Amino acid sequence: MRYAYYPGCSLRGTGRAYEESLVAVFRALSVEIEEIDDWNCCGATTYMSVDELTSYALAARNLALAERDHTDIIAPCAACYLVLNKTQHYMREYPSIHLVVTRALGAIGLTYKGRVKVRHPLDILLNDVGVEAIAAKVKVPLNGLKVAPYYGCQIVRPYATFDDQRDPTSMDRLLSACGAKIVRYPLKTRCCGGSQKGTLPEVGLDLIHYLLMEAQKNGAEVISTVCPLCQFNLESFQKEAGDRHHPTSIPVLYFSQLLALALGAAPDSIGLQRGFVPIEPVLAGREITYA
Amino acid sequence: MPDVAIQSNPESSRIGVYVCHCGTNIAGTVDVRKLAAYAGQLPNVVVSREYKYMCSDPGQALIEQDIAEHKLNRVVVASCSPLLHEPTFRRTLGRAGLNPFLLQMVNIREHVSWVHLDKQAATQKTEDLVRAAVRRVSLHKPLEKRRVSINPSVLVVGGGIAGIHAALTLAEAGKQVYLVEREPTIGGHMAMFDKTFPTLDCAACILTPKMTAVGSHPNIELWTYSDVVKVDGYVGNYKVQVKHKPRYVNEELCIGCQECITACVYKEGKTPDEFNLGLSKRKPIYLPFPQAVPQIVVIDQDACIEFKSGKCKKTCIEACGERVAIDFQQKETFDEVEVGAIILATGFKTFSPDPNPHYGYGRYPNVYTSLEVERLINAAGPTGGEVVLRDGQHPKAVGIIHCIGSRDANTNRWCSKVCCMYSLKLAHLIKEHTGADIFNFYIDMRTPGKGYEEFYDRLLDEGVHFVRGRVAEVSDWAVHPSEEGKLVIRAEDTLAGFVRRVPVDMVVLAVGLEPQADAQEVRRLFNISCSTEGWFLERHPKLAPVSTFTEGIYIAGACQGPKDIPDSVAQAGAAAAEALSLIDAKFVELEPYTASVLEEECSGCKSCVPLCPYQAIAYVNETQKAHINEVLCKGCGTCVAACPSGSIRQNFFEDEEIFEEIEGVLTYA
Amino acid sequence: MELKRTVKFEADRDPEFARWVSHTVGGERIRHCLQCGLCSGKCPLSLYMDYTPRRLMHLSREGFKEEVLGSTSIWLCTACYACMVECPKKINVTHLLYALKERAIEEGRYPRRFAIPVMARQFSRMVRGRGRITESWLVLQVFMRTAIWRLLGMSRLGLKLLRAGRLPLRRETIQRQAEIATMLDSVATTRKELAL
Amino acid sequence: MLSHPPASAATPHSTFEPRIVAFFCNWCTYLAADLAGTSRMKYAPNIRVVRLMCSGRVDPQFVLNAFAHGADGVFIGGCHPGDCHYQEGNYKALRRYQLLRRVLKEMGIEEERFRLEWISAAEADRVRAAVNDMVEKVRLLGPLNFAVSDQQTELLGAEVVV
Repeated sequence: MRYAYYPGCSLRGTGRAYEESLVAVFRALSVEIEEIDDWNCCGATTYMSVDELTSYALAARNLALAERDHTDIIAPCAACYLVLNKTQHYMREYPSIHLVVTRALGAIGLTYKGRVKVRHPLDILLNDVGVEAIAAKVKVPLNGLKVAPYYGCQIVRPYATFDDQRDPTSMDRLLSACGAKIVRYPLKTRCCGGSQKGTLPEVGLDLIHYLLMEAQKNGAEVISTVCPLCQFNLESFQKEAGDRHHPTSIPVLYFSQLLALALGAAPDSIGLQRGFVPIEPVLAGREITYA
Repeated sequence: MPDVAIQSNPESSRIGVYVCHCGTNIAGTVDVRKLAAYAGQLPNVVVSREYKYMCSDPGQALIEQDIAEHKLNRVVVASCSPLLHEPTFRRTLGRAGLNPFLLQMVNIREHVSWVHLDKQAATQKTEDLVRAAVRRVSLHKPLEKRRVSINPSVLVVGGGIAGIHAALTLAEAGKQVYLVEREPTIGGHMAMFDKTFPTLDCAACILTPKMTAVGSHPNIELWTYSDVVKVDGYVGNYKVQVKHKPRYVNEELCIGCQECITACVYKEGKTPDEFNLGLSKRKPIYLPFPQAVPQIVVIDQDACIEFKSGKCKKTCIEACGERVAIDFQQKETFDEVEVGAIILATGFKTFSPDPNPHYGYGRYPNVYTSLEVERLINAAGPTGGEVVLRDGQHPKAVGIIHCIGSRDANTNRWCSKVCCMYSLKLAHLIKEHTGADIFNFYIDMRTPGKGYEEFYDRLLDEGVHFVRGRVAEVSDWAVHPSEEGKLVIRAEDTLAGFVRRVPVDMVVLAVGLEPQADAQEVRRLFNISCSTEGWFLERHPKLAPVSTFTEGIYIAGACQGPKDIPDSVAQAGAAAAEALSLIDAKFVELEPYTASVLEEECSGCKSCVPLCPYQAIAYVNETQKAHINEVLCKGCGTCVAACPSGSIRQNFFEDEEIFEEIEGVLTYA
Repeated sequence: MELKRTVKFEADRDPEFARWVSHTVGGERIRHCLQCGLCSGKCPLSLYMDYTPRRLMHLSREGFKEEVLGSTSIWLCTACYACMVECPKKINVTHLLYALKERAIEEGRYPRRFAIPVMARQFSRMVRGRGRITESWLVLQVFMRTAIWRLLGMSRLGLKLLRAGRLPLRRETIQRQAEIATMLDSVATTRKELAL
Repeated sequence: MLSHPPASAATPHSTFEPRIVAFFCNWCTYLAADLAGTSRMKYAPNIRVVRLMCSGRVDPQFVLNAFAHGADGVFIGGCHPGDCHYQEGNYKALRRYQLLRRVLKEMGIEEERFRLEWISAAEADRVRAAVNDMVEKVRLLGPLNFAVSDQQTELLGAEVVV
């Protein structure tokens, strides 16, 4: 199993822990990843509102670079996953977009034939590695740690094919295999507000609060996310949202951090120390000892 | 109406070409004058005309007059699809003393003017098609239709209200009717309803007398718990095989006393009751509902201990005593009947709301389908007509969500037609039973029908809430203290222009209507078509709404599309009338498109024999040639195409005729 | 109480805008809209919008350009796609909102110092220049251009992030920077050629 | 600003108008073509339909004859497998189609010029789509210019007997 790895900008910044823990998980499960040579920003959804055509060309440069090695792309960031997939879809659906992108790539000596699959780590772990293989490698079971699985928007909508759009369960299955207890979380695909916390703070805080409150009400000790922006929003503004509504204190981890922990990684190596809501009390309470 | 060409011709064919404008339907896209002029100079064409409506009386008279005047012996009509007016113009030829098969139709409406925009290209196409028809028609030979007698009995499939009504209508007219129903009782969906809209008369009160009449009518052979398994033959002479599933109770001996049910070793029912949609339990031996017709119990093989272990005390047999109606050894049996016509009234199924988030069916116990609520309201239902939630509480607020599985590209695109009205009915009945606040969430209120809008008006007056908006979500996620412990319906109130959250105790999903799960198998069995959605396809949506493309097979009720009770009954009556008009004609004419063997050329290779699905081809030992039985031949032409020596021919589709047509469309004049 | 005239004249409509909407990427099926409001019900942000997504759909197809491009709704969309995947007419609502945002920016139709378009522009500039985004710099630039006072409020979070190693200040850059500019030029040329 | 022109505008325009002969069965595809008409769907005017009772009636010689007389493409439309009005005529058509396709290939006739589609009475849109698709494909191939005598087509047709 070998894949082209597309970290995206956030995993080099606020989402560092996501990258650190993913690398640990892949290493433990012998999944080979190789960073795409000289990848560029996917354009994200923000770019699209300024100049949609250009954003497809930017995204396609990454696809073309990966296609040279004939490998599927792993895109952990939800926004990157969506934009890269959307570019694929639009190139297929709209001849005019296909033409613009092909020419732009041609100008820098690249071609793209549409052979690359853009995949999310959840998809790789579930379908290529398999739940049983992961369960077999668990060294530190999560001992019934109560987790609210939060998928957010752009992993499941609109292009994901590896999970149910309305009721995704891939993360539930992976974490259950590591001994976690998945709590009911009806808001699992509801939006966290995305970048609105930065641009319209009041609106963002409301959305964040709903998500935190519901997790707490359902007895979650930890929220598990798959997106750097969700993680950042739910964690960094927890206090602010609590001041405004009702206080909560729930650590927000990447699903890969929980997986890495179960697979025996050292907490410092997977960015647990980078969180703002202390995780230790929860882990200690569950008698999860680090390997 | 200028005469375009009158010329004499040396050949024996004297052809008249008639181009129809069909108002502007054809003339709007095709240059009909140019076409007629073009046809006029084709070889053997004696007269060529264009006219506003060729199928009208004056149009037909024109053809008749020309046939007499110009001694025409062939006619080409360029108009609409032959499936629409070929019979009309054949009759025209017949009246003028020409054999009707000396006609060739050219479809320049459905296949040209309605589907093309470029006038020049469309006209060019019609010229090609007319040229081909002129060449083809020269080779046409006079043919005679075959007359066969008609069996006067009728098969009705499906014992819902449509099937019941059709069967009774035919039986009253003195015809022998076989009514086949797969469930142990007739009655269908209507038997499950409490009241019917908009008059609110009790469904059972109006249905059960008809059910009883079916059960006791001397002209109706009622076969419940039975399936049609094979259909052979053709219009007027269908052979139908019916399988009777074993109900393990002798239908002749059972008197419906139900003592066996009381005596069953199961003190309480354990199996979900189908009739009550699982809202109550029944025993392994049961009567579907008190007014079932026939009044004969049935044993559920999957639930009965005797079938599972063979070690039951068989208290049922004891209770039945000397009537000995219970028979664990019963096997399936078959009946074969001959009928002249068949009416399909196989009904619909309700949309099953999938259990994931959206509306919470299957996840939240107090989310019901509309059909379940019909049973809850029904006095003979699982709660004796008391509208209570699963925990026994009475709801104080109820949300009825319209268009579940209707008007939605993610499920079914069509409007199910009946849901608005039955939702109004349920709103009225729930309010009457509980006094609860009722919220209807709808997209558009559709109440076309006699007395329907008035009923809507009455509901508005009764204080039922109407929120225009498709519901986004039903959840137990509480944001406001008033929502705690409730089901919250979230929808945009599109008339107010903002999103509302409405907490309720009970949610009713107004599920839409779908084709039966096995509609495709049924249509194959009877050799009819389905629309893309899976509803049985009528011959013409307006002019032949209960006929199918297979002669002698009619459709009635919701198997043809969503329909309420009045429409289903009306259709059933229409289907019965169509069937009557067919069988009372005593005989039917069949198209003469049969195949035959040119014995002098047949090499006797037998390769055609296994090709015929109707066993119409036999190898005759004496002559060492193949022979086709024209009575059995249905005229598909497969053997004609397959004969290595070219010694099989087909009436009206002779090789030469088709070659002329092919070359005709391709050869630019 | 202030009274406002709400009647609309045909002259208020822009049929050209309506035509553009139904031909733009995402707007293909907009004429099929049932006005059922499922999009609004699904939208987590509709409760803050002046026009709910459903109303935007109708205003767009009717060509009420002023109302659409002047609406706060198009800026509130977080692209969560909840509306789009459930639309009973399969209208690509989210995609269409992108097109509307793009049009509004192009026509300069947004409030001064409004953070969302500013952020979008800064973002695209950074990608053009360096090929990647450095979050610290992006945030800095956005606040400089919109609400500089809020930088103060954010400084505590910034410090926390810095301390956790989550806000590197080194600016990320790709190696073959020139390629980005070449691609952008090519897109611009093709766009002109095809009149897209 | 991004809007997209219709796909056809992007394809190079050609003055060549292919001539396509179609054999439609009376019960499914012919009805579907009628429905396309009553639904006012629009498709390319390059097709000339010959009505037969069943796709099983399509003699290989009909196809060869059409090519020999200047058709640039031949289209056979029948009922879906299992739906044949005559139970299994369409299966016969399929077998013949497969054999004939090979013969045609050997003769240098491109695969896109000979097409078999199952189109039920309800699938008007498939008629529209399939006709348009075939016309575009054949247009790209250019004229066929396949000249053989009637006698030759008869001999070739005899190779494909099922």
